[in-house]
Amino acid sequence: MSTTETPTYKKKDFVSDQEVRWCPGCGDYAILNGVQQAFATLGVPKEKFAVISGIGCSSRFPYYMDTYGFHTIHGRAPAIASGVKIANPELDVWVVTGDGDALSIGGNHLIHAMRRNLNIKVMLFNNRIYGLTKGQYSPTTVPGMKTPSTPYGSLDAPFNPIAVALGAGASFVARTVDTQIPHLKEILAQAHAHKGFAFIEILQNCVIFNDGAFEHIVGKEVRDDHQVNLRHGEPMVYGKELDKGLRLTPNDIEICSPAEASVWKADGPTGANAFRLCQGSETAEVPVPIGLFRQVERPVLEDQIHAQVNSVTEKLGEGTLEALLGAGETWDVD
Amino acid sequence: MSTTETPTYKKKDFVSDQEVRWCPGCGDYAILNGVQQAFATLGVPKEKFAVISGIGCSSRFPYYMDTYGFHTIHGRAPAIASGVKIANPELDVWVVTGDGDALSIGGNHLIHAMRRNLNIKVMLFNNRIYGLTKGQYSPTTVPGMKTPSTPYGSLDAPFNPIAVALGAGASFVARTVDTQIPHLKEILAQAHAHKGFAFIEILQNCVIFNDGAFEHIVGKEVRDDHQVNLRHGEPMVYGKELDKGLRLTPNDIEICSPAEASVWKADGPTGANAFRLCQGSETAEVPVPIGLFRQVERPVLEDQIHAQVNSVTEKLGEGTLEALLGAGETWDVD
Amino acid sequence: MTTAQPEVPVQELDEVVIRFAGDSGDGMQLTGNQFTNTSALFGNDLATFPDYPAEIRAPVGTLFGVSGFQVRLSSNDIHTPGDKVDVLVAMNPAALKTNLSDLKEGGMLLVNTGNFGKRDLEKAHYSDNPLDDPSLEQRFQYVPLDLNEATLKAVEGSGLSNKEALRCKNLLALGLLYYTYSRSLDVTEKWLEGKFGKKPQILDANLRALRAGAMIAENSELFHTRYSVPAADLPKGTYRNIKGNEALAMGLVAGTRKADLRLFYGSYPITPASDVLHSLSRYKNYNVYTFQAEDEIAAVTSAIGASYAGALGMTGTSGPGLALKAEALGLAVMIELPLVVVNVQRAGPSTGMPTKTEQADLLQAVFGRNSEAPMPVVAAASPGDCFHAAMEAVRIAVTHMTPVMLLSDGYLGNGAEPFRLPAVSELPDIVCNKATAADADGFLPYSRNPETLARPWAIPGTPGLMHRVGGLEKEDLTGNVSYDPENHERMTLLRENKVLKVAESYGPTEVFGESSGKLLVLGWGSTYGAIRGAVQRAHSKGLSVSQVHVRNVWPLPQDLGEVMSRFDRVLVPELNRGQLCRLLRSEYLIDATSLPKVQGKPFGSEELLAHIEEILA
Amino acid sequence: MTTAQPEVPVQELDEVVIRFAGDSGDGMQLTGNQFTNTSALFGNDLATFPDYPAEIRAPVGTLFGVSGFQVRLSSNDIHTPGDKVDVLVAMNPAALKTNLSDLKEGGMLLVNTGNFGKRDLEKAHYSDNPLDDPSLEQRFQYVPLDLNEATLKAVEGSGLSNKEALRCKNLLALGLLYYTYSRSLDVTEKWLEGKFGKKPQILDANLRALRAGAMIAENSELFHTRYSVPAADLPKGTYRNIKGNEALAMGLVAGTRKADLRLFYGSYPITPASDVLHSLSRYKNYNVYTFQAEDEIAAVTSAIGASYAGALGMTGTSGPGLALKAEALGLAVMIELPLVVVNVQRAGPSTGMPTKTEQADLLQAVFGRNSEAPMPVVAAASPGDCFHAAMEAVRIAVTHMTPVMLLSDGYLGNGAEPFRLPAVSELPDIVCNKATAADADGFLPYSRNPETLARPWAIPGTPGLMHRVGGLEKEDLTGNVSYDPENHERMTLLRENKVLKVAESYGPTEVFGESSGKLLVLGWGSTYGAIRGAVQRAHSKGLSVSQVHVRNVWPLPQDLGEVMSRFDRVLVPELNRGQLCRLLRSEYLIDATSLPKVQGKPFGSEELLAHIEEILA
Ligand SMILES: Cc1ncc(C[n+]2csc(CCOP(=O)(O)OP(=O)(O)O)c2C)c(N)n1
Ligand SMILES: Cc1ncc(C[n+]2csc(CCOP(=O)(O)OP(=O)(O)O)c2C)c(N)n1
Ligand code: SF4
Ligand code: SF4
Ligand SMILES: [Mg+2]
Ligand SMILES: [Mg+2]
Repeated sequence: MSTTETPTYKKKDFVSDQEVRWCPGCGDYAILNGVQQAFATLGVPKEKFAVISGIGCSSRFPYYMDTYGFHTIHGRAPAIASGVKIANPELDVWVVTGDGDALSIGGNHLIHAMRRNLNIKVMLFNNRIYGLTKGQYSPTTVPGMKTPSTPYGSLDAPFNPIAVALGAGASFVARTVDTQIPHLKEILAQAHAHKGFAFIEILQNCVIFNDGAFEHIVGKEVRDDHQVNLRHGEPMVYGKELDKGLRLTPNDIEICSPAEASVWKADGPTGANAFRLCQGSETAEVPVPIGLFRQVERPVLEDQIHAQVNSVTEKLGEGTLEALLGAGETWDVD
Repeated sequence: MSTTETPTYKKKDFVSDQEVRWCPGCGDYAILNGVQQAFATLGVPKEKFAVISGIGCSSRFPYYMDTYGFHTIHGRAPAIASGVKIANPELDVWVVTGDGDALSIGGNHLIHAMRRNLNIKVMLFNNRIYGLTKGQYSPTTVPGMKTPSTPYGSLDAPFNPIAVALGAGASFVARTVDTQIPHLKEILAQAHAHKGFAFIEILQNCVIFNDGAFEHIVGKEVRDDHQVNLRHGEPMVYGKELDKGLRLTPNDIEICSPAEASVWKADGPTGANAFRLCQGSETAEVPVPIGLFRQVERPVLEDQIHAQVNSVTEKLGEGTLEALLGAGETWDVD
Repeated sequence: MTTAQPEVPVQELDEVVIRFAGDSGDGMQLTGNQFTNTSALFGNDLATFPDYPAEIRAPVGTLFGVSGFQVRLSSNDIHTPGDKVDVLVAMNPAALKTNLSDLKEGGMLLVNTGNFGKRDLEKAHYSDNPLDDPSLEQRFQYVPLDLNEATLKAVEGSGLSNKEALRCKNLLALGLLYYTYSRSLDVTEKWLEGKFGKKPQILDANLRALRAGAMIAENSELFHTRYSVPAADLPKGTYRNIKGNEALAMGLVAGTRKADLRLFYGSYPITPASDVLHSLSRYKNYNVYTFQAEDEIAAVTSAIGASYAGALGMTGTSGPGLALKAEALGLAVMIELPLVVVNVQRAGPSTGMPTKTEQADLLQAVFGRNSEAPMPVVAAASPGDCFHAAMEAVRIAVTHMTPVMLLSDGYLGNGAEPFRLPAVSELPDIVCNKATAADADGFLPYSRNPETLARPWAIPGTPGLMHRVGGLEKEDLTGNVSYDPENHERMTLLRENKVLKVAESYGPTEVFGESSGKLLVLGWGSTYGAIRGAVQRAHSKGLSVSQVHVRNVWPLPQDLGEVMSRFDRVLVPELNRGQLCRLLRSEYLIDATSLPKVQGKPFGSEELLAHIEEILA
Repeated sequence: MTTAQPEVPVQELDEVVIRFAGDSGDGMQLTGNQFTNTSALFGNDLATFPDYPAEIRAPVGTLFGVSGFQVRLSSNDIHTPGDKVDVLVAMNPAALKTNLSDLKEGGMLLVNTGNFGKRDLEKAHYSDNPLDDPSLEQRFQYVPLDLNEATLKAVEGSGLSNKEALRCKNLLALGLLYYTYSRSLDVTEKWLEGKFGKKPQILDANLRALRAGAMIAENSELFHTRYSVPAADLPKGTYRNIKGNEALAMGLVAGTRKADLRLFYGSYPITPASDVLHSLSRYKNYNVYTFQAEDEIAAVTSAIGASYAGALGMTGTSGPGLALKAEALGLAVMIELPLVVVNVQRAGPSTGMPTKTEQADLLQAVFGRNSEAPMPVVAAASPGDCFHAAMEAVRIAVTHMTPVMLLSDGYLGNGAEPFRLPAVSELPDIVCNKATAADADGFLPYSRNPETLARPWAIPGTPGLMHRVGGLEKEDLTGNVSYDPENHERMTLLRENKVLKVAESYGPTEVFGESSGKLLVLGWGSTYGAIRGAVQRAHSKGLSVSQVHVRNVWPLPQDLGEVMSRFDRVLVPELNRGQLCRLLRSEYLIDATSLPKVQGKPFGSEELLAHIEEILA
């Protein structure tokens, strides 16, 4: 297929020949399905996708995608992806990572990629546990949990991944859910359309070590009342009957009628409202937001890098071996 | 001196016998002076101080303090301090670090120490440059700066250290200035009194590689109008005549009269207002806040760890070698 | 319930090797562990080899999802779980396919025919049903049995769903084997009661399945013989069946208690080292503090911080994690504080084969740091020996004020053996080199104990000893920063000699077999058992072979060169490409022969014996 | 202005070694560099050794704040900056104190007496004024001069403040030496004009000081002789004075251009490697992309990502940073992509002495990764050779699809020498092993080029070649994940053999001197010049000594064993505790003698000669 035509794909075009090796019932299956569906609609020739992961159950993801894939080492996927994107900005670079991979060992690379605003998309499968190493607590585990490394209950306070991303200056911050495929696809499409770094937290169920960790948010019974979907420019309403709303005050969030609900703005100078929303209210039992927390445009690093290289090259002329060897103060001996 | 008496110290009691090796005029001298003064007033026996640093100009700090000191490796001081504090909670643990040490190579350890809320105090000397390695740009350098590694101008967007700290959930976040010693001492005393992790950004002038980086904020001429000192429970007023105020709205910050100024609250459930303030307004030319951005009480990790150990020990009895060797299912061969 | 009277003849065996193989969800590790514990309490010597997939729960029935547990029980002193197996329990086609080649001709093959449906066969990539192969009957003592049906029948009326009921089929298989090998059901019954005490329905079903297995074996005509493996003649003492990782954790705790220190273990989970963290985190009442760090660098540096603050800092990981700790270990060398660094090796390079074993981090342990940063290295030889090796590491770290590397591997860490528990009085004394306020006058943080060259441990909080340490070169005695050329050379030599002096504290090298002869088989680490087995067999064939097994791999024992010189040849089997052999060659200029193996699995004794015979032929 | 006619006699010298020493703020590096450039353009062979404190600007006058620059100019072919110095310029008491012992008896001692006040003496920990010592006059050609006053006078009326004016005193000293060594001021005058063109006041002051220096020398009675060092008889060609780090960067660019690739350099600043990043970041018009990463791990992994994406990924650091990269290098070994890893070594362990040189990362380079992760290692021998070594590293990486370690050190990186620029036609061709869409049919990402065992480079974006790579063990040919034991052994051997095969691409080992004899001095890296100098002197004394200098330190050259066997003894001088010697001993079982030095500074030729003579005595 030539790269100028817009390719038309089906989901199955993104299914690789490798046997999928997650536990039966793992939330990763649903995400894989959603991503394969989403990729088929993005209009990108499939050889342009580079799917890059770290280590963890979630990080086996690239094997199952019929694209270029790189299952790297623990925590380093954002740094590797940065090199990929700078070296070859033509590629559509997606990072798959877990709460341990991204926020424990890989936290620094993640926040630096965020501040640099490279045009890469990071999907963090947050199951609040280390799956692959058999169930130790992670930096997103709810305190008190008994795990193999915390037989008397874990004590560390967890990160709020959305707050971390906002603090690091990510230009696109969103949250979605493994089993809510239409929502997931919508968010992926938005992330893809965003020019710059996109951070997507995906709540993911680990059936083996942390089953039902998000049931109170995503369970079929409760989710209408316990979730609010943030859409830029739309009022924050929720509930099965869309009968409730959220209102922002200078110091807090309040539950109100749909009519009084604040219109959600994902842009704005500071992301302070997203910062408030992602942490909830102390005074009211507000629902957990999913959807788009933040989206702002700011310069994309690899664009700037290439522009600088181009402008220097224009100014100095393309470097040749002759010029390289002849530069500086030289003298002849004969 | 017995550790039960409250010791009375002078600044000179904290001056070590090592020659100070910073460039003449470096902001680090003023900070050293301020810290030595502050330590003399904290009522802590001097052998209880452990001053721990990474690598950088700033990180030579421990050599000049007549306390226990540990000049470790690049970026790892918060992790080393965590081990110190858990192993020996009696110690008064202070970390000295730079913008490169803390936010570049050491970013991950810093944010994890913040979320864990160990009772350690981190002073980040932010000179927006790598001093020790001769002037490369750092993660806080203003874009466009020409440095040895960016001869055509740096491109990376910088971190806002206060925003990073808030995103990571630090329970105490403050900013002070190398040359404003009374303010610095006030902040250090507050940090010391705080039960938990304290993050203090200190704006520091590097005369050699980034001279005057903060002149527009801290310069004698301008500082009254370009700084606002955040004090919990006090209105946000500033100006030489204290004739201006800041007011928080649901989406922004406005300049107002002192009477209309919002009363600053450093606590509250989310830190969203601190998050807004540390980034400023897009619509108004607001001053740069120094002082206390955030202070909340939450459980201190080493307290919890020791409490858990104590409770398990109480329940199971103190482990002896006999018990250790006799545990599990055993059988005798004779 | 006690087992019924035998009606079939009982044949006494010296030993038997049994492998349970099935799907990851089939509970094979549990089954194997139960058989092991029962046999241990019965008095056999034994060794185990669990082998499970990297996936947590691979999809049911796949080839990569097969989980195996091998146990060898013996009435002799044994050291490895055995090469080929006498009994194979195959719970599904995938297990059959991946394990059948290891079954001895004439061995017993117990197959759960209930799982050989079309889908099952497909998942194992079988086009035809392998059970249709008539040669099975001829080659093996073939016992096909529908364990699914038998289990459902046994559990009938328990109120469990079919799915739940089928989960008990491993206990049925276990019951079958208990009967066949003349074992009592007691141990497992007690264990089930402990585990499912609060879920009576499940307890009942499991007990029924277990007993049904024994009944079927007794009543059916499937088994023609019963066997018994008499108790082994083990040295007197109290024993416990223990995995290497557990023994290692116990050794670390014991050593730290002997030194009267607080234990701090900073670690980041990684297969196969995580269990050390898990074990230690249960020892909270032993003055043990565990810290799950954000990564391996924080793990080791927090441990360094803990040692700085007066605890005994420790950290543990596997190969890739060790690589990440390299820079910080240089700091530990420079500041000369005690530190124990556990490396439970696995197959590499890079992520490699995380659940497979290898011994290929030796040179990383000895040389894998910038500049001259010497560090003693101790290696455990067997699961039980992990205890003693850990104590040795603690002893060296504390006595000599130095970081110490403690090498184990996946095979040792997960394998188990009966471990004779030492009496408290047998444990070595460990004395710290702490400075106190009384030393304040003219205190020199880099002065040295003349015997060990250890510097004093001056712990923050001690009045009068305030000083500064760090990663810059230190001035001799004062510890101040120094760029002086001669001082740098002197300090480099001091650090080197301090580590070399550790060798003065070893006992003489023990030779198994004659103290001189044609061939010395020299090993280190987890190859101990396989080599011992091979050398024993070689002895029984009258071959002139001896064994030396090096516990302290760095610095090497002072008498090692002399010991090697008494043999015509030295053979060095290693689960790597010849790393100890390289050290021996460079240290002693001896033409040692490397016998490398890098298959992610241990040597077998037969395999080594063949090499020995070849060399001596 | 041209220098005035000599009235004092001019004496011709073969060579001279000059050291400028002063406070960090005194501009000694600049002064030394100017003297070097002038002499280079004049046609001398030369070598330099800058030596500056770790502090950016240490407080004025302190001992640790002394900055030195040594240059040796010669009319012969020379290789080191010399051991002892003929001329010492001491700008203050601290410089005198720390450098006087290196001045030859009878050498010239130029002292700035204007800086010998009470405070200055105190800061240098002098209780009495050392200039009062009458033996100075006897032992040296002693030239005391108040350069401060002379400078103020020379610059008088320029409108500069005293403080600003005094900054020119280094140029006055330079002018003095230019006159004394019969050098023209032209080069420095031109350079000043370029530098201060936009600040005429400062330019004027500097020019005045420079010229005043020459005048003073001419007119005063301080100097009794002038000297000249005639041009050297260097091989024909175009030359450039170049520092090792610059040459290395240039070599990386040249190699990448020859391979027609994009260059990506991911790095984190660290002394003494930062200059490579700085140099490369100026080559933006050469398809060069530099990325200052957040740490060394991001530096190497971003470079791996770049290679994955089809650029030539490179990373550079010094020892402690290399330690941090170890885990990622294992990944690079596993995925078999080209990568160049620069290590400009410094004195360790840990932070060590960052501004001092050492060669102690060799074993880290060869073995410092988990498991069996072999990687070729190339070492540069001189500042100019950094160019060729860098091209060699690129050649191996690209041709053999492997990470390559390129070793330099602080001495090479900061030192300079005249470098004969190769013609473009002399540069080796470098051919990539790229796969294209045409290879899509049955594409096997882990198939191999039979000659090199390199796998194809299938770059994302290429239609039809979609595949997955990673750090888990790969199945032969397909690159799929595999836990198969035989496959693991096969792949381990393939990786090992691929690296060993690199040795087939080397030329024969060159021996300097007779091809057999009593003693072979075998070195690697930056000891080249010192060894060459020592061997040359030994030859002139008629000793049977030859030199081999190993460029490809891993895998070692195939003929090296044979070459060594032609000598009675092999001596291996190294700036470490015997690391190459250890490799030679283990590879060849040869009783090579180690000559270790760990003082953070290079060998001197005299020092080596003494050892050679001792051995041959
Ligand atoms: C350097 C290194 N340290 C540790 C590990 C072990 N390890 C593998 S995955 C993992 C954590 C996985 O957790 P997460 O990222 O949440 O992924 P999940 O399995 O839950 O999807 C760890 C600790 C490793 N592979 N490499
Ligand atoms: C592992 C490692 N990488 C790099 C370095 C080199 N290095 C030393 S300090 C430093 C940055 C210093 O910047 P900062 O923390 O801002 O401190 P400052 O000197 O500005 O006070 C770097 C890159 C090192 N010492 N160790
Ligand atoms: S362990 Fe958890 S996260 Fe991993 S595959 Fe299984 S269910 Fe999924
Ligand atoms: S380089 Fe800058 S930060 Fe470092 S000591 Fe000098 S002035 Fe201070
Ligand atoms: Mg997870
Ligand atoms: Mg800085």
